[in-house]
Amino acid sequence: MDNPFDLSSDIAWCPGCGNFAILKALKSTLSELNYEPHEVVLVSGIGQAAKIPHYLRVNVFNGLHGRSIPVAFAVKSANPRLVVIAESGDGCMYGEGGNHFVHAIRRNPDITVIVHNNQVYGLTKGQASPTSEEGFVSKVQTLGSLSAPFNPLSIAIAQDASFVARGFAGDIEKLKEILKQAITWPGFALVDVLQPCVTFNRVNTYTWYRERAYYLDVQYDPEDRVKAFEKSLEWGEKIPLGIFYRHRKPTYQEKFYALVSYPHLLYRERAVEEVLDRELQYFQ
Amino acid sequence: MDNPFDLSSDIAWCPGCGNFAILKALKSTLSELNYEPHEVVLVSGIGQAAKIPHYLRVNVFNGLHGRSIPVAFAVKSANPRLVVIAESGDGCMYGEGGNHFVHAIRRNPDITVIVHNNQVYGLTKGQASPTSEEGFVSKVQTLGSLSAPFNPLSIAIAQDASFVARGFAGDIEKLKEILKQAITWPGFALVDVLQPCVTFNRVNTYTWYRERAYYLDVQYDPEDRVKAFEKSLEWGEKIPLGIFYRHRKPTYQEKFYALVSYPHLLYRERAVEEVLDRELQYFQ
Amino acid sequence: MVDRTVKIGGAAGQGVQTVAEILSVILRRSGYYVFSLEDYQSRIRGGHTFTQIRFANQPVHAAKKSIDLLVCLDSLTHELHHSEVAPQGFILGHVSPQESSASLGRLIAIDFEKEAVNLGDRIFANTVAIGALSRLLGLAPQRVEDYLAQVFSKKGQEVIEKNIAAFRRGAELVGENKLFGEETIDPPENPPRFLLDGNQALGLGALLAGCTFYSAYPMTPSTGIMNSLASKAKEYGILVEQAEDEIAAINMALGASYAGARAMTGTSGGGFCLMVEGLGLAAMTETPIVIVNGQRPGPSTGLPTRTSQADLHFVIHASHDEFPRFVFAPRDPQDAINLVIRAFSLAEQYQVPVIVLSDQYLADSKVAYQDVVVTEPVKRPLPVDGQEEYCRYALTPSGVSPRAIPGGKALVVVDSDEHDECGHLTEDLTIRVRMHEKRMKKWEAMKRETRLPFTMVGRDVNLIGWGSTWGVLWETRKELARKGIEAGIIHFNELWPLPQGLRDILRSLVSPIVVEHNYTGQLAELLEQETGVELGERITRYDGRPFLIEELCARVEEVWGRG
Amino acid sequence: MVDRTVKIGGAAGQGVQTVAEILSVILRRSGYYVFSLEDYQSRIRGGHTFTQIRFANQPVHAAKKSIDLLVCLDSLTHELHHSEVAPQGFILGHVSPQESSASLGRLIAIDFEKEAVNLGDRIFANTVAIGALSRLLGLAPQRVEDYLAQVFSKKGQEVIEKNIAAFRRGAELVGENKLFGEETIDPPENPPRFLLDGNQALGLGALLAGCTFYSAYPMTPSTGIMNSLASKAKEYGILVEQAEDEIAAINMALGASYAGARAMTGTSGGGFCLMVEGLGLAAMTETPIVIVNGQRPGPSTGLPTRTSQADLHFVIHASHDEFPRFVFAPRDPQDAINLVIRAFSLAEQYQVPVIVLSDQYLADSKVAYQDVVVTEPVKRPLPVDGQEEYCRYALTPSGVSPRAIPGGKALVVVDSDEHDECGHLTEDLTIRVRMHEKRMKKWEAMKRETRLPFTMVGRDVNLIGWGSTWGVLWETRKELARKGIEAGIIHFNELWPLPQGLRDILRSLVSPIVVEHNYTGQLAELLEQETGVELGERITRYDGRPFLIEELCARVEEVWGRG
Ligand SMILES: Cc1ncc(C[n+]2csc(CCOP(=O)(O)OP(=O)(O)O)c2C)c(N)n1
Ligand SMILES: Cc1ncc(C[n+]2csc(CCOP(=O)(O)OP(=O)(O)O)c2C)c(N)n1
Ligand code: SF4
Ligand code: SF4
Ligand SMILES: [Mg+2]
Ligand SMILES: [Mg+2]
Repeated sequence: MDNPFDLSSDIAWCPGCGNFAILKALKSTLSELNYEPHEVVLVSGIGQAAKIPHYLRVNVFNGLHGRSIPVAFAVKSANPRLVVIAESGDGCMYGEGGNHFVHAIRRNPDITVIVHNNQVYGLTKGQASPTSEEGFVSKVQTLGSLSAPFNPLSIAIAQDASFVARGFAGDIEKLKEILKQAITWPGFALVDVLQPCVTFNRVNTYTWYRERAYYLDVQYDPEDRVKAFEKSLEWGEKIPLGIFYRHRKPTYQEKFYALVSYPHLLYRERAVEEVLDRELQYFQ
Repeated sequence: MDNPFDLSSDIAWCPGCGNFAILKALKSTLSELNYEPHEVVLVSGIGQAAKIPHYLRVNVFNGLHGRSIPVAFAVKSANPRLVVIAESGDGCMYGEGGNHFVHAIRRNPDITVIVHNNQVYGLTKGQASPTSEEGFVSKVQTLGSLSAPFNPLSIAIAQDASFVARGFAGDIEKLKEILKQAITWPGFALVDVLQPCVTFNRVNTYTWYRERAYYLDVQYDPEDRVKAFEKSLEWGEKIPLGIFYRHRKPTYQEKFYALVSYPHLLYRERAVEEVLDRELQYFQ
Repeated sequence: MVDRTVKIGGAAGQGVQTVAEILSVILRRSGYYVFSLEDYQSRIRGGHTFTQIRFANQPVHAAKKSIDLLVCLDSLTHELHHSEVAPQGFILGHVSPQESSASLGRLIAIDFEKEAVNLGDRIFANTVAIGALSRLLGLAPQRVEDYLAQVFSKKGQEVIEKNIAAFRRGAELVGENKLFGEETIDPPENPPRFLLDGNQALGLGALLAGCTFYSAYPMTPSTGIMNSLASKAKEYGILVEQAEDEIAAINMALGASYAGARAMTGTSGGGFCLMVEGLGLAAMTETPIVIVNGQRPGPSTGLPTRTSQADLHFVIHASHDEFPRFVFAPRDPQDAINLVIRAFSLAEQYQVPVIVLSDQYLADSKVAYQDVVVTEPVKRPLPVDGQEEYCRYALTPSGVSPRAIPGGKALVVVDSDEHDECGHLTEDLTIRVRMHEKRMKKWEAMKRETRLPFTMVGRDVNLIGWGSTWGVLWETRKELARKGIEAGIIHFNELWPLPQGLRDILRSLVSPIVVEHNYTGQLAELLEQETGVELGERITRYDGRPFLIEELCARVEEVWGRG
Repeated sequence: MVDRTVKIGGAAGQGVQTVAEILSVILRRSGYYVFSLEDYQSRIRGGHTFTQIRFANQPVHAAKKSIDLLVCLDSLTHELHHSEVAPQGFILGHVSPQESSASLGRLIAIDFEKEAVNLGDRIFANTVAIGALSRLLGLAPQRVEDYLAQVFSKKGQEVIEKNIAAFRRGAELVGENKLFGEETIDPPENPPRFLLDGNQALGLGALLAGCTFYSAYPMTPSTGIMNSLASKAKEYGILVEQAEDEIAAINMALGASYAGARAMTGTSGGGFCLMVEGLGLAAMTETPIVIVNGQRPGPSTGLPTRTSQADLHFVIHASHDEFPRFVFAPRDPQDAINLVIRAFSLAEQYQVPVIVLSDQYLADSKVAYQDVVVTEPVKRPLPVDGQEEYCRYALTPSGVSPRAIPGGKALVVVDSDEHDECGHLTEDLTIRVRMHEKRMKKWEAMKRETRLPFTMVGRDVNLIGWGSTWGVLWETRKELARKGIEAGIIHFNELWPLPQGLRDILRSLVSPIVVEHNYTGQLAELLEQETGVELGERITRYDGRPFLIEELCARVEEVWGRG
């Protein structure tokens, strides 16, 4: 069966890059969820990862570096029937876009945020990203990075994000499963995907991840916030993958649309004269 | 004894505002720590709280809304002998400045961040701030705020901030104790101060806080990150005060200055010709 | 003819604005035209604030310097403003001991607070003041009492009654004093029916234009627009989102617009700075958006609660590289309604950003109108329901491509990178050239779109201005006429692209003087640059306060006398 | 006279830049002057990228269109560029099957990779190419081998030996072919000693100026400045901090400057947008800062790796309200060193922001110099060690106040709000006026500070330009001279405030043509606006590539022919 999300394009990624696996997983996920391309909006920023929307058949808003989340929030709010995904790199989402990441969680919009976390700035040629390990050396971090890494899962859990997961580009099948749950989850869903960058990250390679990664087992209870937090701190010898935390609560869109009697924010015929007459009474 | 930090000024705060207590506590703290005014730099943003540097005798950088932390980081880095405090409101630090808050923690600069957390935007007349409770009603949040509050302590702990505390403007003595520890702490120290806004916040009043606030007791172990996280989630019936978390680790400035052989970034006589000669060899 | 000015002053938090608002409405309901001006500091309590209300039995559009009645809610007000009171005027309220002998006007010392306390609570002080000034102004007591009952209706009968008592007590204290002596109070034939300020008008314009999404971060003087739309959120299904910062605000608005909502954002200079990258995104993705920038004095934080017109050059050139945009600046609240509607229409017609320059003076000044007229049609080119092979940036002779929104059959692909006709990222430099020319091409039609300035050529001198100064130019013109000087007015509310045909207008002007709230004379520079006509004289003000009629008049006379 | 161009093309990641860099150094060491140009896409692997190296036995300052030697690391290079090869030229490397017959130049098909694999590893492919082209260019093998040994010295003897073998194999494959036939290779008397690009020069200038703090967020084409300073961090004790975003970057730089460091930041258009609020903060607090904006085509993300000169108007007017600033645009790497030093001096002397406009063309182009001359003195007004009653904004006739830094006796109080002389927030509007005038007053002296353009008036035609186009104007002038057309050059590297006395220069020019990498002709507009002199013709390019000599020459001839 043809995947309706397939698009033939000149893909600008390096051969062997983890991004290919994420693209593949995403396309399969969307198609297996029986969405149609025109129902889906993919919002991205700038970076290597952020080019992904150009490689599949969907609606695309490829905006500014760091700013995909506010756009995604608004698209979903304006037209809640759309399936909205914000997808970009770790620099884009957690660096330049850090403030939006943190505050969007507070709103709990019904969007999925997929982060290609290669622990490096790929497109700008290898500087440390927020998730790079302390000591990471690059042409800018000549003394080694002096900063501790940003832990996206801990921060998301600290903000009580509705759905928090980690995937690995080295395992497409499991990634698909996680993506399926994330995209169908009603509320803010974060999927941080460990994505080897074969060109600039010589530390966190496929092998490095493979040696450490394991999946949370069935006993693990993703509803316990403190446990989830504790789990999210595990990084180094062992790196857990899977769904860390889940907390179903009303989404922003559910709350807003319960309060107003319109189903969306799209064009409405409004008789100007009538509205004017009604409104002018407040200025009398 | 006269406090050398005293300054007579026309204070623009509302009578009864919690800001006065914070000002008082800060001045006493600095004087009791035997600092001299010229050793201290107070960096602030914009808002009611952010006016504080104009009310005491210190060096002042009253910068942009939301941007006090990057300035404080750089001041401390340029001249590590200065005592550097970034101080502002909850909107300034956690809203507009949220990205700097999150990323500064990763650097662990030796600065103290004091937040006047009145859970509201005071200066702009009463809109919800990031820390306002969900449902908070204002002229902008006419439907009640649809967002969950930002939990600064949880986020700081999630990032492994070096020192994380909460004070209350209703208890100057205890606040002073916390401030003393924070300011002398080597590394990033956050003091979130519950500060009643008598004009715009009719929910979180002195009484409201007093009925709920209690101090962490001596048994409490501020070195346990997961416990600290769990504690930081406590909010509602009971609100803990005190030092939630402490983790001594090398500061940014310690790390940087250990790597270079200069004690600061201030003016150095450099013979241009000599440097030029040395450097031009790389372009041969 | 009645034409009087009341100034009410006090500390922030004392209720200056409440008293002023009640008075303005009562004056309007009594048949007077009103123009009110707010002056306040960037603090919540204390300091000094005042509102100045001019009322007359014909339309008024600006404030006067000379005051007929100064209402002092504190003695600082007396101290600061007593010298502005006209010889036949009154000073009412808390008297400053140092100044009382020197005061020009007749003094009626009343301790509003003491009176209120006598009536049971300090809270009634403002109503005592209203009582006193209503009597002095000869306003019908019944009308005021009815209005007070309406204002306090939600607080219950007891509160209403106590306020009425306070009101009566205030009136009583004034005794037989009257501001109007021989003067006939002659309400106009067509009395004003509406009273609204710039921010309310900007909000109303957006509402009428069908705006359903407003994202912003609070910032004086534009927060009022957000308040205005938020007060309608439930009724009209408008999403008003307070963003975490201005960057999020503009990106949200663009996302909403992309998805098919009519979206707007509003801010002031510092916040606009943060939106500059988003402005370029709007241009590159050709996503319609309306951005209100409420000007205040800078640089940087500057004077947050004062007025300014110093962002013109900035907004015209904001963001890197080049792209077409519209810049409008409403002349008053009535104009603001229409210009915002027009902003939405043109933003969608040309798929470009439209910047509306407001300022604190426009935002906070209330003007009374006999009628509020919406002349601007709400035009909304319906998005096309593209086919599968839809291309968002299809090349067309006008540079404007048919626009679809996501959700229909067409896939809508937009990109901040240079892109091909279908919106996909490209590094093909031939396509780049075509796309850049496509965007720039819109300029030609846009240039024909902007309207010529309000033009009334004067024989002796010609005042050129833009935005919120229209009213004071208009009033100054009348004032000058009284002195035998025939002044013209050339006033711009559409500034960019500069309308065609200006050179002929400007060349013909005798003694042109450009009047602006900035230091360098930005409109003057712009006009000289674009038309090559030297405009010579400038009158500028940059202390954060608006021009007042007498003052502007005197400065025009001075400049003209020199010339 | 030798004057040849080599173009090396391939996919990103194939090593085009490595080959080019090695070749450039060897050419320089062989006594040639070099000018190289980089053209790459916004991707890391694949696509197409090339470097073009012109070398000659006299200084060269721009690139030619016509190529003498095309080195194809892949066959796409052949396909795309074969038509640019001069009739006597060579095409070396991977041949495109479709194009090979149509190629103009002489073909030497070599499969570098296959040869490398034969030698043990694909990795030697680039060295094979270097061997081949060195032989074709007649470069002394020993010199090349020595340099290769130096380049690979850290990788051990084996790697060196294998590379030398690869090099020899490449040379062997070329056989007796030679690019230089009759031509005498005549190295100049004063051979070039240094080779550096714009970003390296900007970094070196900052280092020489005593910069100790550089905060930035990576952004093409300015990341190289950060790399340059970071490579010196340890040795010179420079703090190079990668900020979380550009807003943090500029605020950090301002904090460091306030505390007494010489601080700089660098970015490109979109990042500069985010710094605009900080720019105003610099102005209001009067904190010195140098900001490099490396231009690339927009709007928005645009073409991240291409060149542009379209941010001039933007940076001149960026940020709300009005304040003085300097805007410079270096003409080449040598000039960049001096202008950055000057930027630091003037930023501190006037306590204003200085913006340096670079672009991708300047940033990435390498130029060889016989000598690198630092003509600009490093001026650093030492901060005053204020007394206790020190006031940061003391009013002075020049508008510049004595500056202290914190840590000494003086308390240094700075504020983004309007403030009094001591830096404390004020709402006193009289003080506001004085402070605003104080800041604006600096403008008068600043206007006398900026230097006149490089001026060489031509009899027939006069080319006006700014920034990185200096070299191509210079070369075009020579080319035109050969055709009997005497062209002049008026070239600006100091743009704002526009230097005094321009009107006379511009008025005197025969056939002025303004040459710019943008759409509307921003310098032309600026000059016309400020001087009132009509400059008529414009030659613009906005596809993201720089002007090449022949091309510009032809366009000048065309315009001139018309006129
Ligand atoms: C405002 C702004 N600043 C900087 C850049 C330059 N830039 C483009 S991509 C990128 C980093 C990309 O890193 P990441 O988001 O991790 O994506 P990756 O390339 O690693 O997939 C940067 C800094 C930009 N486009 N816009
Ligand atoms: C870029 C920018 N956006 C908005 C503002 C307007 N503004 C000033 S203070 C403030 C909020 C203040 O809230 P908070 O930081 O909590 O301080 P508080 O007044 O409550 O002490 C805002 C939004 C500004 N000055 N700059
Ligand atoms: S640079 Fe890294 S992240 Fe980017 S495409 Fe190449 S391997 Fe992937
Ligand atoms: S508005 Fe609130 S926070 Fe501000 S001074 Fe008044 S009481 Fe304090
Ligand atoms: Mg990355
Ligand atoms: Mg607050």
